[in-house]
Amino acid sequence: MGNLVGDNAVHVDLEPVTDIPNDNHFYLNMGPQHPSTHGVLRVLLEMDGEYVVEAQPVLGYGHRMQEKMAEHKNWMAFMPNTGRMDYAAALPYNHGYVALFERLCGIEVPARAEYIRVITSELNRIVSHHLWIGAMLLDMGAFTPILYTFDDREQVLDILEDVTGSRLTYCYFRVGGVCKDIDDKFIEKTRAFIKRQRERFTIYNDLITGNIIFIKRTEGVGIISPDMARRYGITGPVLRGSGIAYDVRKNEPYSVYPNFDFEIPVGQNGDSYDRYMVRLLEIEQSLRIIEQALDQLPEGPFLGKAPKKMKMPTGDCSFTVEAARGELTYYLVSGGGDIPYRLKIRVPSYSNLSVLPELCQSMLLSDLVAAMGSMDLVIPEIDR
Amino acid sequence: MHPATEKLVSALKELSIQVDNCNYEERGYHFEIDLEADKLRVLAECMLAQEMFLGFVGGLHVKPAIEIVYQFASFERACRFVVRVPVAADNSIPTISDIYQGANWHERETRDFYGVNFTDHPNLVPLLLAEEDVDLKPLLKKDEDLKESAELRWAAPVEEKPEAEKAEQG
Amino acid sequence: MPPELLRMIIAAVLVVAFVFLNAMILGYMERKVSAHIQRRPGLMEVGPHGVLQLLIDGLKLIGKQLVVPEGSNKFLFRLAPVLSFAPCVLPFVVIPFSKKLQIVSMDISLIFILAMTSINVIAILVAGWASNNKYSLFGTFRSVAQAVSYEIPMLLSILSVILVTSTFSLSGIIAAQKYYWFILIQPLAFIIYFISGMAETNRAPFDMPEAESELTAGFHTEYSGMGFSFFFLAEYANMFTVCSIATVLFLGGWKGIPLPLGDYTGIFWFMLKVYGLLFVMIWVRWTFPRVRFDQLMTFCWKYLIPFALANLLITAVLVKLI
Amino acid sequence: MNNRGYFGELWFGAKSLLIGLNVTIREMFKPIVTVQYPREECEITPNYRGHVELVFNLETGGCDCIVCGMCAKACPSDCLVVKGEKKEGEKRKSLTVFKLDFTKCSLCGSCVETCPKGALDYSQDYNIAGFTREEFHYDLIERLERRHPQPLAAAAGGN
Repeated sequence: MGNLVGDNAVHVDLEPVTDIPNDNHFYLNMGPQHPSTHGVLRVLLEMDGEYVVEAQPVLGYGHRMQEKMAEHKNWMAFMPNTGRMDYAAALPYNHGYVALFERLCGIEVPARAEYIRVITSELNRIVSHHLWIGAMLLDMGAFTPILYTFDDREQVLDILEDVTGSRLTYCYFRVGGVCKDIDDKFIEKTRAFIKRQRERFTIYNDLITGNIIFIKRTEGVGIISPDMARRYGITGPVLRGSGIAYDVRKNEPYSVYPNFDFEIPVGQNGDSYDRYMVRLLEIEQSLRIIEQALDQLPEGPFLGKAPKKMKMPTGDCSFTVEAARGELTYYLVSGGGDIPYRLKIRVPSYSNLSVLPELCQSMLLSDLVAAMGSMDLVIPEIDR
Repeated sequence: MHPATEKLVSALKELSIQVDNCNYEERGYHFEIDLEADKLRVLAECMLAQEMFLGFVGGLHVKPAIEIVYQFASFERACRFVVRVPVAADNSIPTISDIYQGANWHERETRDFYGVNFTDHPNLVPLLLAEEDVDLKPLLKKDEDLKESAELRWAAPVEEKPEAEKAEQG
Repeated sequence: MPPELLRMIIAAVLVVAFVFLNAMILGYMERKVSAHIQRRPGLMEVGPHGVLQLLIDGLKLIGKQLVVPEGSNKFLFRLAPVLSFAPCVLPFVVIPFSKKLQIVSMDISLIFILAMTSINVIAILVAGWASNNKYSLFGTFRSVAQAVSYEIPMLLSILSVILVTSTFSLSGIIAAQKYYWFILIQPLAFIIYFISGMAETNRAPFDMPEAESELTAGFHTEYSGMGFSFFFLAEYANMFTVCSIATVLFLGGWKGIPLPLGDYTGIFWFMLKVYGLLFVMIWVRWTFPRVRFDQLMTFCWKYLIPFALANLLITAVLVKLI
Repeated sequence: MNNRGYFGELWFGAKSLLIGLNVTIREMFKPIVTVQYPREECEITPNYRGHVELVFNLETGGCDCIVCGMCAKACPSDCLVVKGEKKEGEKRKSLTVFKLDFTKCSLCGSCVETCPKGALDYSQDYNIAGFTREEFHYDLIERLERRHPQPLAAAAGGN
C-alpha cells in the first residue's frame, strides 16, 4: 500500500494535494485496505512526520448507485436494498422507507405494528452501537472489548433473527406493518436481554470508560464545535457529542416515539470521548424505550390492509428517521405510477465524514484513527 | 409556529423569497421554496444566520431544466425546508459550499450524477464515481421518461384523498 | 575437537532450540490466554487443545515465499530479520536458569544482556528503512524514539539493584537475595523496570512500532515467511529475556521452596517465575488500548524517569547509611 | 475529569488500569461462549429465512403451486422462473419448471408473502457453499422430490 503511494498520489486529481507545498511533507494512503478504515474508505493524507497536514477522503469504492436502482424498480422491490446501505443498523432504513410510502399514500399502520417497529429498530440501534464500541476500541489497539460487545450483540441478533429471519440485512418492515408478529418468546428474550445488558455496563465502564489510556486517547481529540456541526450538517451521536440535543425521535417524532419517556444524552466538549459516552448512554435509553414499548404493546393486527399493487400520488414527500448514525432522510419525487421518479437518500455518515478534512488538520496520525473511529462510519452507507 | 421559525420566514420574505407552507403530515416538511438561482446564495446565508443546517443537496432531472433540491432543517425545533432551484441555461448553479461546507460533497455528488456545474466550487471532481466516469451522469433520465417540472408537483390534497382511499380499498 | 569447543557448539544449538521452543510455548500461551480472556477456546484444531498449532504455523512460514518489495534495499531487507534474531539469542547464553545451568558465567553478564537487547532497535531501523514503505518507516521512527527513551528508566531501575548488590553478575545478584527478594526492598524499581521492559519489547499497550490499526504492521509490514517469523521469534525471545532479568533482579532467580526434583528444582522455579511475568505481559496486552506516541514519551519522561531517579537517589543514600 | 494533578493522575490511572485487569482476569475463568462451528452447531430458529423452497403437501403428495406467477412477479431481482402447462383432463395448470437463481436472491421474502396458496416457504438451509455460480441455480421441484421421494415418484409414475 504505502510503497506504491509516491507517484500515484500525484496522479489522483484531487486538487488540494497536487501541489507539494513542502519538501518535508509526504503522502500516505490510508486505505482502501487498511485495518482502521472499516471497509473501503481511502483517506489520502498529507503528512508532516506524525502530523496530518491534510486529509482527503476518497469515496466510491463501494458505490452501487442505489438511487438509480430505486428509479428502475417497483418501489416495493427496492425494499431489500434499504437494508444493504447501513448494514450495521438496517431496520431504521427499512423504517424510513416504508414510512415514506405510508405518508405519501396515506396508509394507516396498526398500533401493534408501530410498536414492533420501534422495539426492533431500537434493538438494532443497540446492535449497531455494540459493533461500534468494539470497532472503535479495536482501532485504538484494544482487542478484547470487541469480543465482549459481540457477545452481547449475538444475544440481540438471536432475538432479531427469531422474528425477522435474518441477522444482518433485514427486510422486515412492510408498508402497513411488519411481515411477522412477535410472540411471547420474543418478549421474554428481550426482557432477559435488557436485564443482561444493564449488568454488562459494569464491564464496559471498568474496561473502557474509566480506563486512563482510553480517556487520554479520546479526550480533546477531534473536537467538533456546534458551529462546525451545523455547517457540515452533522447529525446523530456525533452531533449530540457536541452538546446539541438533536434527535429526530424527539424533534420530529415519528411512529409511536411520542409515547415513550426517554432522554437525549449529550456531551459537552464534542470530542471523541463525548461521542463514546453519548453512544453508551444511548444504549441505556434504547433499553428504556424497549422496556416501555413492551409494557404498552397493544394487541391487534401486525400488518394493516395495504394494497398489493399501489399507485403513488404525484408530488414529493420526505421522511426523516433517526438511524443509528444520525438523520436519515428519504426524499421521494413521484410522478404517479409505482416506480419512483426520483429517490434521494440522505445518509448520515456522508455528512459526518465530510467534516474530516477540517477536523483533522495538524492532528497526530493516532488521533486521526481515534477521531475517525469515534464517528462510527459505515462505508457502504456513505458510498450507497 | 415556533417564534424562531416565524423569524426565519419573515427574514426570507424580506429577501423577497416566496415561502409556501406545507402540511407536514402529508409531505414530511414544513415549507417549500421555489427559487431562482441568483437568490440561492442569499438564501443559504440567511439559513446559516438563522441556525439552520443543510440536510442534503440533490438533483432532479425534469423539463425544462434540472432542478437542484436543497433541504434545510433545524437542530432546535421541527422546521424543515425544501428549496428547489432550477439550474441556469448553461447547466450551472452557484455553489453554497463556502457557506455550508457540508454542501461540498453533496454538490460533487450531484455533479457526478447530473453533470451540473456548481460555479466557484473549490474541487468539483468525481466523488462517488470513478475518475474515468466523469461524463457518465447516471441519473439523467431518458427523453421518454423525462417529465415536466409541473407534473411532479404535489397535487392538491382535495383531489388526492379519494385516490388514496381508493388505493387502500383496492 | 577440544571439549570446550564441543561444549560451545552444543550450547549454541541448545540455545537456538530453546528460543524456538520458547517462541512456540509463548505463542501458544498468548493465543490461549487471549482466547480465554475473550471467552473463546482459541486453538483447538491441531493436536489436543491445539498444542501443535504453532509447529504447523512455523512450517507454513518456512514454506512461504519471502517477498522482497520493489524499490527496497534488497541486501538490508534480507539482513534485518537476521540482525533482529541473532542478538536476541545471545542473552540466553548468560541467563542462569538454575544454580548449575548457566552456559557462560560472566562478571558483566547484566551489561552484556542489556547491550544485546539494544541491538534490536537497529534491526528495526534497518527493516523499516529497507522496506521502502511509509508505514514501515513510521514504525521505525516510533520504535527508535521509544527504545531510546525507555532504556533510561530501565537502566536507572536496574542501577538501584546494582547499588545494593555491587555486582553485575547475574549469579551474584541471585546470591545476594539469600534472605529476601529484591522486589520487597525495590518495589518501585520493579514496576518501572517491568513497564520499560514492555515498552522495550514493543508489547501492547506500547506497541507503537507495529500498531496495526494505524500502521498496518509497522516495521514488518513488508515481511513474509521466515523474514516475518524471525521478527516474531525475536519479539518472544526479547520478552523472555526481559522477564528473566526481572526474575533474576527482583524475584530471586532460581531460588524457591525446595522440591523433590533434584537439580531441576531451580529450573522449575525460574521458569515458573518467568512465565508468570510473561503471563502478566500477555494479560496486559489483551486488556488495554494502545497509548498514543506522545503520551508514551510523556509517560517516560514525566513519570518513569523522575521516579526512577528518585528511587536511585534514595537507594544510594540508604546504601551509604546502612 | 481533567486537572487531577500530577500524583492524582498517577493514582487515578493506576487504579483504572488495575480495574481493567480485574475485568479481564475474571472473564478469563468464565465459561466459553463461542461454538466450535463445524463440530458443534447452533440451534437455528424455525423462523430463519433461507432460500425459498416448495412446500410439500402431505394430502396431495405434491406441491400446491398453481403456476400463477405471482412470486416471480413480486421478486425484486427476477430470480424465480415458474412455468407450467395445462395437461388434458386437468382443471388447472401443473407445475413443470420452478427455478431459483439464489445468486441474485436478497432473501426479502416477497415471493413467500405473495403466494396465494402458501406453496412457498423458507428453507432452514444455511450451510450453503459452492465452487461455481451454477451450484446456486436451484431446481426447486427437484429439491422437493429429493426431500420427499416416494409420494412424488408415485404421483409422477403416471407420466
